[in-house]
Amino acid sequence: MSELAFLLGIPLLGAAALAFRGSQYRAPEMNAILSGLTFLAACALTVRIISIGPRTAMNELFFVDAFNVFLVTLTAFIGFTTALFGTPYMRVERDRGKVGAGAMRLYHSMYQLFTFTMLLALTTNNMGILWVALEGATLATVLLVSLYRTPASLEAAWKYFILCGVGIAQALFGTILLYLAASRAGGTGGEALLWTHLNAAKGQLEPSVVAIAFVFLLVGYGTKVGLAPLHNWLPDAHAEGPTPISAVLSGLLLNVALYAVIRCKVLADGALGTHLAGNLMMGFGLLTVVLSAFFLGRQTDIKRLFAYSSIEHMGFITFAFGMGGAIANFAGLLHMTVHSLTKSAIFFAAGHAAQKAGTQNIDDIRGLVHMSPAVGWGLMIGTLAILGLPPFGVFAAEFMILTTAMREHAWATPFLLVALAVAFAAVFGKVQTMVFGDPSVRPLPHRPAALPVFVHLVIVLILGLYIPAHLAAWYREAASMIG
Amino acid sequence: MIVTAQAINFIAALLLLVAFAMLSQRRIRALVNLFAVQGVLLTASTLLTASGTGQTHLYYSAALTLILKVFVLPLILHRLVRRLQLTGDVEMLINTATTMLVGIVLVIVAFNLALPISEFAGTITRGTLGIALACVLLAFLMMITRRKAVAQVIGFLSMENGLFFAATSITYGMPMVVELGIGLDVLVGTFVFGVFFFRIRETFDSLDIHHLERLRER
Amino acid sequence: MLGIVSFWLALGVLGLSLGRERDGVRLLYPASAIASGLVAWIAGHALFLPPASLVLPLGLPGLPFHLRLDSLSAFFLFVLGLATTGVSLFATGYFRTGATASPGLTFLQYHVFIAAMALVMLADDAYLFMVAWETMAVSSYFLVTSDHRHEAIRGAGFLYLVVAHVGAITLLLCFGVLQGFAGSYAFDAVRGVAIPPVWASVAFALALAGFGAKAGFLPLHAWLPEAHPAAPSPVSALMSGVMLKTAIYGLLRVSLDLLHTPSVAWGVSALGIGLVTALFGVMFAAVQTDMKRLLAYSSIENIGIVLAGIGLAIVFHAYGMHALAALALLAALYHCLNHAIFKSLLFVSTGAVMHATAQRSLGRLGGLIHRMPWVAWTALVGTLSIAGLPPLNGFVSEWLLLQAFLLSPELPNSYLRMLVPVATAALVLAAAFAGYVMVKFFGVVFLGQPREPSLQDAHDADRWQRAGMLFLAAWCVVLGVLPVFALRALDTVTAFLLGTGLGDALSGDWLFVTPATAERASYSPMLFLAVIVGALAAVYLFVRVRYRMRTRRGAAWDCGFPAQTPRMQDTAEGFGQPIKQIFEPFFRIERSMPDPFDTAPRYWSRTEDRLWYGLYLPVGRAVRWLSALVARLQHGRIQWYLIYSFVTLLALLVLIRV
Amino acid sequence: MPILPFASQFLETLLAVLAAPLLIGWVNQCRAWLQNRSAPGLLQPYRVIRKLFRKESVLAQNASPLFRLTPYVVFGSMILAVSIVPLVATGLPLSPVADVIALVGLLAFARVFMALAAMDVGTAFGSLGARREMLVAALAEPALLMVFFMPSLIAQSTSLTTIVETLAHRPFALYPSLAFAAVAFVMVLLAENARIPIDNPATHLELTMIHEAMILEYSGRHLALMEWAHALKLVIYFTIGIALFLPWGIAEAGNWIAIPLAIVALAVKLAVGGAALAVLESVSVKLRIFRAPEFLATAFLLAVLGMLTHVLLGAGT
Repeated sequence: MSELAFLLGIPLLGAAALAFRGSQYRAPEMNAILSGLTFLAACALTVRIISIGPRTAMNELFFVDAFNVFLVTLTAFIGFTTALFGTPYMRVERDRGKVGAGAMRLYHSMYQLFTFTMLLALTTNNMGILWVALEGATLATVLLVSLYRTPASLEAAWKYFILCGVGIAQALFGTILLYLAASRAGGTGGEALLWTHLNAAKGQLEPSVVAIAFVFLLVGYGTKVGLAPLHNWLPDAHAEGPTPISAVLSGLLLNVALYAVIRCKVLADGALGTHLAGNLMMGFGLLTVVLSAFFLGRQTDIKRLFAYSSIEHMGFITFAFGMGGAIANFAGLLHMTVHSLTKSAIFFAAGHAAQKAGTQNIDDIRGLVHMSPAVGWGLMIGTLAILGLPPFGVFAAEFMILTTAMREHAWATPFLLVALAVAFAAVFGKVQTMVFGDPSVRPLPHRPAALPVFVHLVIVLILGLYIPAHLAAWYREAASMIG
Repeated sequence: MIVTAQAINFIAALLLLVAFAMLSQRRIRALVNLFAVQGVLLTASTLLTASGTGQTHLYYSAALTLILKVFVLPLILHRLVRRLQLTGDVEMLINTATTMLVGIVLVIVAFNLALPISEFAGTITRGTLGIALACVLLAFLMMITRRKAVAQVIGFLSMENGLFFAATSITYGMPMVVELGIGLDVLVGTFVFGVFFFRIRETFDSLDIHHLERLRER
Repeated sequence: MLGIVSFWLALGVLGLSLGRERDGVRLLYPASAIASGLVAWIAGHALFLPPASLVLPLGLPGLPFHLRLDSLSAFFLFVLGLATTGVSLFATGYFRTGATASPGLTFLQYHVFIAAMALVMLADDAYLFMVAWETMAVSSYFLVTSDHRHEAIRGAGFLYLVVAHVGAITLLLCFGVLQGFAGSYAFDAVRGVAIPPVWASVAFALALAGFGAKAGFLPLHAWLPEAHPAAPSPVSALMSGVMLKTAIYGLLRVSLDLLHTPSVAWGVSALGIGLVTALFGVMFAAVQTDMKRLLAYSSIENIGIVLAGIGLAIVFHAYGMHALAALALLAALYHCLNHAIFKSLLFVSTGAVMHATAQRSLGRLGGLIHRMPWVAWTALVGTLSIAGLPPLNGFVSEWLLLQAFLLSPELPNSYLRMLVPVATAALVLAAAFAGYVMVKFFGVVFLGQPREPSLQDAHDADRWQRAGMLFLAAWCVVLGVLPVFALRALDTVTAFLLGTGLGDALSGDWLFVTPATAERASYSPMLFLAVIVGALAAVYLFVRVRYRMRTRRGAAWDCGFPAQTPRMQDTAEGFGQPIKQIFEPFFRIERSMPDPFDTAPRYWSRTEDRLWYGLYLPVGRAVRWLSALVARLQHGRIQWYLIYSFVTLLALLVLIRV
Repeated sequence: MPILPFASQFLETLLAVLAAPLLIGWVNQCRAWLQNRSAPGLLQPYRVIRKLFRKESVLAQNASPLFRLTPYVVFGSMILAVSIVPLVATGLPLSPVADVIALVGLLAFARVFMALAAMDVGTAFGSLGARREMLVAALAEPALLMVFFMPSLIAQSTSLTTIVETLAHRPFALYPSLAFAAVAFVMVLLAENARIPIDNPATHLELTMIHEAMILEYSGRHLALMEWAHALKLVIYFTIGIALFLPWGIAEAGNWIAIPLAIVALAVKLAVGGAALAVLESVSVKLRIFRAPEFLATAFLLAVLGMLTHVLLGAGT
């Protein structure tokens, strides 16, 4: 499948190219164009997969089905829009002397590399490579988090690195155990770690081993998903890095890590035949949602605030997949989509807001609507959307998740609802003061990129009111795969 | 066959010993050396397993280990230590005795965790899984107890070693492509660490990570 | 119907596209007023038609949007249409000079708001209902904060949206309970199943709380007196006049349509809450010094009365006394309609006053009847109606409700029978105090001498504003004088909800309202008005003919007291002071008294709501305390973070071993 | 359409309107006797009213049309009220127009207009009077309604005709609840008609007056109408009381022979009632304005108690 080659090749080569030319004035556009091409490749791949169904490629090294192809498209799309947003954003940063030429090179090439690792993690068929790719994603972003070289950013990057490194190491142990189970179940050598084979043979895998393996994998990848109490790196990393990176971290990395967890869950369910994996995920999800909701109230940094909100939503989605079943999985996938879109849109708006105010401190950002209505309304509407107010897609997803929970795990719903209410009060109170009131912000040298923000929000709005039939079918297929 | 198994078990025991040594070791240079020793032991055990079982790809991974974990990484670390003049002790958060006690507890936990798995595994080296797991946990503990960035990194790397050892011991190593990938990641990771040391150093003029406790909820 | 909703939305977008230049946008309001009139017209007809439903290919997969137009929703749509017609007409004149935000944006929000309210009433499945419900909340929030440079207004908007959201979450839970038995979110499915009493009661309690948060039942009322005054007056009018009714609509929909197995306990609780709310509202209205806050509190009172009526209806219904249930429900519904109209009228008149004087505080108004007669006389009509005086519409609904109460001794349960006198007493007390409040409102704003020199050059409302106010005032009179026709229409709703309406009791002479029989009670506002007017005219003519009407203008007598100044008039505080004194324990009063030797004595007193300090602030504190607790987890030490992960791992491993 | 009922309705109303000042005169007469001074004579109120009608009326500078309209509105609604109450005969054409609740509403209607007119001129005393009047009313009105509800519970109806016929033309029965009602009613009557102990009709003592403070700005014909309406109000309250508590002698609907008798009965009752009022006023003292709420609250509670007893003792059947 040539699309796959393009999909993975473009960002890889782009990374190499930008590593040399990345400091030129036109580099941001180049970056955006590359991402755009990647997105086109992703679309082509999607079309192909929808037409011909799940496929493996390059002697089973890659495997694409409805589940990951939809994440591939989403990833490529957000990668593209984020690059668009990054164009004016990084220019401003550069004009303000916050980053130098080297940093720009690093930023652009790492951006492409990060995209590459994401796509690799999504498309690979080998659980080992999946691990490698996720570790690679950490490595690609860790230097970007500390791009500004401020003490805070260094600290954030360090924590990000160590915690995710340790987590991922546990995941590796899990992978090894998985390999053990698989090889005992008759898989020979290299093929034993191939998802397709594992999935085929999941019935014969030794339950006790798989159980332990799943624990390691869950804790490992869960660290990257940001499940409490393994989430501690996340707010720091999101808050201190440049905003485009925060956007892709929140919008993509978490999704991909969750994708890994879900793949593992499928195997675990198959092997154990119990609901253990699901229960663990539900437990993590619930704890995450409740804790993060209470964290939200104390934030003073705009990006940190939304980082916590990402944690909360990841908890929600994890809970949904933990419950399992057609509707819950459907809702989980939908929630992944809308959360990525909305949250990245919010980060775009928040990034420009912070640039305008010259600070990320919430108390110093005031009256955005007066200075630039686009950013102000973008932030406001995005916030309302992410807080789960209709008619946005997030509400649709949360509606389905909550109602499924009411039907199947009624005990959990009060916690979720209280958390939702607390989160709403916390986030909205802060955003309102930033958007409204007397302006304290100054105009930017470059026009803010309002387009990506509103494109995302419009998509989310549409998804809240109407889910196109083929998209729904697509989700359903993926949901049925997750089981 | 039996001989190799015994030899491997012996090496495994040595590994555990080294792990404890690292846990208690206060001097950075010595820590790096111990890490190198760990690498040597790993290589040896991998070679033994390879010869004992005829798993040819294990030779490659043994070579990989030798290059990466015995020469490259220790060299990088040594150069870093020299460049950053990281002499002197690494003070710990908890005193050595306590750390040791906790370590022993961890070993016990690791063993009875590994028991069912190693029963299930069919390899000749399965008995060593417990030790591998113990190494991982001990490295984890080391990362927790140390306050110098370098020490944490070494802990991280030795955790990698433990994992590697586990892989060889229960499944005769991972598929080659995965091994390569892991190796690459570890290598890059170390470089990145290096970069970090310099940045941290130039920002805080010390590698003591208690400088890195600013970002918190108030 | 749907067409008009979409027309509104389209209109809103058009308005936004017209954007800044005001006049372009302004001329769109009459168009939307016409649309509202159409809504009222269609809904008025739909009252008598069988339910019509429609499924749109939108919404969630497996749960498309269901719409349904039955007589209940038709009635509330009628209310919506009627009120919005007048208010939109008024808005044409108001937003020309009033709006602070971009008029296009306001226009859009205004119409999204209206359309959302219409959709709430049309929705026939939980998802669409929630979508419309929250859209309504959000759009009204934006309208409330359209003048968001004031800290206070932002705070009000925030409080409003938070309470609304909490209410919405409660509603979600309620619908969750319902569908737990029906298996589907479509209301039709819920209607179909019989829900076990316990869960039905749970659902009802949740609905009461959820809708109460929107309607302002105690103790969920705190946002109302903050948010309503903050909004531009036409919006306050819609919020008070219509939005609160959507909550009533929802309550009726859930309790009598979906749950169709009401129990006495529901009715009693609703009755109790309603009466307490009514008394609370009127008491606080009496001590307000801001005219819009005063009206907001009076809205709380009226909603309380409506709820009491619904409660009584449920009690009767549960005992199978259908005629009485119908009577009580009829009274409640009619009061909804009336309140929608006269409260809109009063709010828009305050809007006109604020336009002319830029004053909201009662302490700075007065004597406006000379400067703005149109506003004053139309407002007088509204004042008399809301004070529940015959022959206007407010009286009719209260009369019906009292009739229902007087018939309640036929209740089988003796405890309830003993409850009834007390309830009646509370109701009449609330009604009487409403009179007090309204005299204060009208007297202080429009009568007496202007308290500020600036009021001398206040200008009267313009054409459009007059048109809107006249429209509403006219409806006050029509609904007051010819109630029988309205009641016959409403009877279809009661028939729909309870199975039996009043039927033949209303089919008698159109002159007389006879809820049961002519012997029992009858009231003929038409003749009532006729006789008063006739007597009035007769006396006037007699005096005119018999004695030459010699009249002289002179200084006010006032017991020969010299040197009259406007500051000697009773202030709003003064007018409310007796109430403060009588009901002191209910208020939280802060006073600062000047000491006797003070050369420039100053006196101020602030009256606040005990519930705010007793309920809302503690909740906030509890949340803050919890989050402080949680925040300890994130203390910045990487070692600790590692320990978390370590412990989690071990714990899980142990967990799966056992 | 039978002319007789309408004729009798008209005559009855006219009679009441014309006789109203007489009652005031009679009460003052009695008071004078009790204070053993010589009274100005029964017809004094008529003379006053005639004098006032003759005089020109002085309007304050900023009196609005509302101010001039009010006397007519008040007088008109009093006429309606008096024609609703069955004085001598029940079942008259206008009686179904309004039941007791509407009657209370009607009185409230008049009162609100008076209060507004009092505030209109914008003098210190005017608004003071309006405030006090509304306060008194806000407490007295519920009490009055509750008083009405007891007979209407007994009669299962709120229409005065039905009540009177039930109470009067039925084998005599003692209703304990009516005792409460009667007491409460008397208290309300005192309050509503600006009588001691709530108000003192005889003085213009600034700080205590309520009703007088409201009509302070009126003069000439307007004042005349106000005074007359006030007298009518007293008549109305008396006749209501009579209809509720001593309805015997009121002619049944269509029983024209009984009417002359009924008129005599009414005259007697009014005379006795007026005397009783005078006695009451003479023996009791004026309350401070902030005692008034307590006084009325007592009346209100009595009425509620009455209703409770009615319910408890099983609807005195």
